[in-house]
Amino acid sequence: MNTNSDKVMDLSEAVRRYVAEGCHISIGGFTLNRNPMAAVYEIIRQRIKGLHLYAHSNGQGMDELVGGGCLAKLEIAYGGTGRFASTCIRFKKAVQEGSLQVEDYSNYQMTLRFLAGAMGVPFLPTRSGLGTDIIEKWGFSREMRKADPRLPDYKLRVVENPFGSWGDAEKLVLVPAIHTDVAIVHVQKADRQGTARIEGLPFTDVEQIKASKHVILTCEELADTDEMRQNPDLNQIPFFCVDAVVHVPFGAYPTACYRYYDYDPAYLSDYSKYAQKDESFKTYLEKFVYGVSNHREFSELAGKERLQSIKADPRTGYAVNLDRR
Amino acid sequence: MNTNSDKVMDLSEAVRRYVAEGCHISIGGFTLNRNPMAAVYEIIRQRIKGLHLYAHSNGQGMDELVGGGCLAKLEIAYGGTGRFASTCIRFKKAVQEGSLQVEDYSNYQMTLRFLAGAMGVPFLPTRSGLGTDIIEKWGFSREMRKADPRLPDYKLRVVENPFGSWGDAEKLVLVPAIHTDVAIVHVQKADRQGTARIEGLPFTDVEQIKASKHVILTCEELADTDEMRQNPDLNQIPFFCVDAVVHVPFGAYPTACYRYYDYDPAYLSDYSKYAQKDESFKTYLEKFVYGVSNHREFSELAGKERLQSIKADPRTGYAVNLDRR
Amino acid sequence: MDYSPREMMAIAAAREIRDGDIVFCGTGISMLAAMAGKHISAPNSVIFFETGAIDSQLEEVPLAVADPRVMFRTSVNGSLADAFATMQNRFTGAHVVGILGAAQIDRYGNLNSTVIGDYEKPAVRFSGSGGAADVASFVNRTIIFMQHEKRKFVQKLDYMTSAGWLDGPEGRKNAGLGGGGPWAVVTNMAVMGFEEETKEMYLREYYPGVTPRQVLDKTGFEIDISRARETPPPTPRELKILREQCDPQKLILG
Amino acid sequence: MDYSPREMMAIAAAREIRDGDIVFCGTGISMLAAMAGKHISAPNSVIFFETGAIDSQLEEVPLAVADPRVMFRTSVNGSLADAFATMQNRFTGAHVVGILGAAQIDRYGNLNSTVIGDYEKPAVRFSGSGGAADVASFVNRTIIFMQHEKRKFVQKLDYMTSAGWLDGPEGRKNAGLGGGGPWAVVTNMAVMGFEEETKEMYLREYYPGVTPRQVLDKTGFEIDISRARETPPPTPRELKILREQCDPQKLILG
Repeated sequence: MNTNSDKVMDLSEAVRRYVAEGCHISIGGFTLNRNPMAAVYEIIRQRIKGLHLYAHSNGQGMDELVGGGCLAKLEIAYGGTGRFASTCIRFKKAVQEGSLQVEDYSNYQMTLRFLAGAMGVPFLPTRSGLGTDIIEKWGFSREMRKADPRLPDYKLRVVENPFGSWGDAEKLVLVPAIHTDVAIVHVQKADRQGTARIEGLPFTDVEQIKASKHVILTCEELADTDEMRQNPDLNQIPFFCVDAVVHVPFGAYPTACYRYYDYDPAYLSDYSKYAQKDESFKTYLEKFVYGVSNHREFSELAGKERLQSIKADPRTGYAVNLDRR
Repeated sequence: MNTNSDKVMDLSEAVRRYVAEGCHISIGGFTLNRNPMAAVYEIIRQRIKGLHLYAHSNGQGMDELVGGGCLAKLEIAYGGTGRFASTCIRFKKAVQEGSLQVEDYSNYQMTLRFLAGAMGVPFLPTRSGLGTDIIEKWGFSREMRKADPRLPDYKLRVVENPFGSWGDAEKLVLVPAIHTDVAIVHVQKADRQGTARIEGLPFTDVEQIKASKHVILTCEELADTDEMRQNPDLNQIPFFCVDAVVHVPFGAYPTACYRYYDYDPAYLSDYSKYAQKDESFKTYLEKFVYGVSNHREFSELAGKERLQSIKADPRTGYAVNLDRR
Repeated sequence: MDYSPREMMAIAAAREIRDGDIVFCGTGISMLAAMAGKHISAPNSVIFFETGAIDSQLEEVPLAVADPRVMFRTSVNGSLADAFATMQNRFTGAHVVGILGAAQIDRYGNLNSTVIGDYEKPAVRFSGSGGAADVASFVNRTIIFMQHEKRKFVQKLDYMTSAGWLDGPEGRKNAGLGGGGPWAVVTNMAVMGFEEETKEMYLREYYPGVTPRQVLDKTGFEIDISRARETPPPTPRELKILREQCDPQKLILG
Repeated sequence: MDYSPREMMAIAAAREIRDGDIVFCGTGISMLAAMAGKHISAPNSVIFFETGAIDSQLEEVPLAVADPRVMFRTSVNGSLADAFATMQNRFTGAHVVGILGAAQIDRYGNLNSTVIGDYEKPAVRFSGSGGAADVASFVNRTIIFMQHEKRKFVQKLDYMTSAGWLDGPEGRKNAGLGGGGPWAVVTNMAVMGFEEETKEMYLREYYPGVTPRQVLDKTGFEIDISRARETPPPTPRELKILREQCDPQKLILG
């Protein structure tokens, strides 16, 4: 929260300023779309550890943070990247090895948890999950929750409907609000002050932003305030929610950015192979993350031809007839 | 809820089909902006009585429904029309005379009640109103609530936070969901199937639509589906929520419709004068509502010159330098 | 330089707005105060409406919070749900200052904008809360506009629409509300503050030409006038901005 | 006409979609089934994704529910909050049919997509619920895709991610869930339904070339096969639409 008029800075500074060891964070996007990959790689490059990540279905970004050793705790609904990894591979490995503490929710529960944080209420109700192990089994124990003031005492609570059977519901699940230290979201357009526009589906990014103390936006285009305000109906993010605006073309690559570029099927397939073994994943990190100093260098590794092949068609917003096998 | 592909009908048919005596309804807009006035006048003209209206701050439309004798019950946060009537006049009179049963909430409480209906949960929590008479004093008694299955048993409930002090809140107010029989909203653009676009502020119209069993949309322009789908980011209303699409240019007149026309200060001032006395209000209804057979005839009463004077300037979306004294 | 009491009120309230505040505006004079505050001394303050308009670029004064003029060149055109969440939200809400008006106020800054008389059979019905009860519940500071009359500054409200400090220093905490509350009451005669310890209203400033005694006479309960000082009159710059940039059509200033 | 088991599965599921249904789609074959359903026999069905895309005009098959292909020419590009509310909503939710997949299923159609083994120390970790637990809680009918293997059709789930009929006819009501639940299980061998009275899975159809006995052998619990009939094979029209309009690149059909 900040009403300054110029928040533009470079990515390494933004990450250094707002992401510290042990921070509670969230990243925008969904599976293979509009993940703030430039920021994810910068976090790995800065070797920030012990993060607590909140996610609904942020596949690629989440898995790279797990693989990069940045996460200690993860609250999540879905760890997958569509057809490229029905379960994210480094995530799967880390959970099976016990090197990552996980708490499971559903997508709507996570969405409501961010929304509760955005709305400034301690919880929101839903009927989702009644009767299931999402309610019965807790990844973070009661003791662990009691000991950590940054965690709610309960994973969730089932209550009777205080309005009787009003709304045809006898019972409700209450899910606790999330308040993060920093939310990192990649958008198509932002101005220097932080007014921002997501094109296509916003997923839960707006709620994530509003549930966070600090916000880093990376953007494909740094737009004029005048241009952004010609049609405010297209903007979702009020500037005062934003702390840092970073101009990073291809900032979501190798995930997609609607109307700019598609996901890179070749990169995501290669990633799935590298991720299979610890040794090969080390090679991957050395080459694609530690081996470059910023996202421009990273995207140059892919080469112009590949970046050209995923360029969005202006009519559809994605790369028509892209080879996705 | 209806997935048909052509829902266009005329206004008198839409009102006859979906608004019956005793229905629970809501209307879109806010004070002097984008009230579905054509539909309001049609309801008065069809002499539909005993309606139960839910409103946050729908000034002009609400007051005309009260004046037209259509309402038995009203749940509301604010009955005013800005500078033209700091308290709506027919509303004020009806409450003081005891001819209208009123339940008071705040704007956010009413917003959350519509949102709860839209979300399919029986209630939503807020901290708004703690310690005030909005909580203590009930317009609809417990007995009345018990006797009517369409009303929740409680106006609202104050509960302890089941997550302790999580979210810095010890207590919460729970407000009950609204489910209406029909919501009537005026939009700038809709296609024949019901996909619709509100330009400028949407107020709580989207939530009102989703909290309702049936939905009547009136629109300034009946747009091509193709055009509406060129940029779905600008649409807020999924077609399957909509039952009737009615093409009514000037459908919000004398209230404003952003980018189309401003409110008519002369009409609203005159209305405030007519509304002062029962006798003069009868004259008003005879002339402006019963005396015309549809909204086109009604807007013709104002004359071309007046309608021209409120035409929105393309740069600002309102009538620049309009005489508003 | 001549000025009206309404101009003095708008400027007195504008002076309470700090740079970086997010200003929740109602209709009428509160809108003018917010515009004046931004133009005079708080350029980074943000004008924001419960209807969902954020950082409206007001080229003409709106006559209601839903006036299409509030939708022009905003940062975001949100919904009511968005607007109120901005205030209830712990990060943004702390920066919001709300400007409210009412029919009655008591010594703790609690407000009535609903009824005079019995709630069930009211002698006079007003508009009701609108967003006032919400703002009063959520935000860190509220500035309240009142006409200074004995029947409006009352011992006991006929109906409490919006929470001030409730019954004193522990009132809000006991009710479950956040830390903020009424900050200033700006009238046609004076500006009142609230005692740090007791949360009771006291006279902070009286306008030029008004005496503390006159304020006391128009107030329906005892207030401490011992620390009152005279309000500096509007400066020529303040008046010029108010008249020329905020309300050139004199729609609110009359 | 030759066809693969995957094609049969997609078409068997497509046949369960009714005109006017709002179809909640996951990734992969469920997306194909929804596309095929719409093109074959349910033109007024609506394809809709948990990511918020409503009535996507799919010119290419998406490889994930967040694939930019789902955003093309929709009615509305909403948020996750909007999408799930559409399912929980009493008016719209009643028209939603959800298509789900899982790692394990039990006789009541309860699903596991979280872990094999102990939750605290899992032998195998899967993706987790995603929107599956939500859909299963809210909507009126779910269609479940499974590979027909004994280790997947189990007596007892290792973890119950998504509620089916829970422990029988009163299960959902006792838990506080709505009336709907699992409607059909579509596998590479057969289509199972759920008994009206007991809510236990039974064999409704077996594909051409498969015997009820073979289905039983691949199912880890007893199921009634007495009412089973053979599934009509895909018609040339069904196959043509599936192959040419839904997945010409064979991204899902392989």
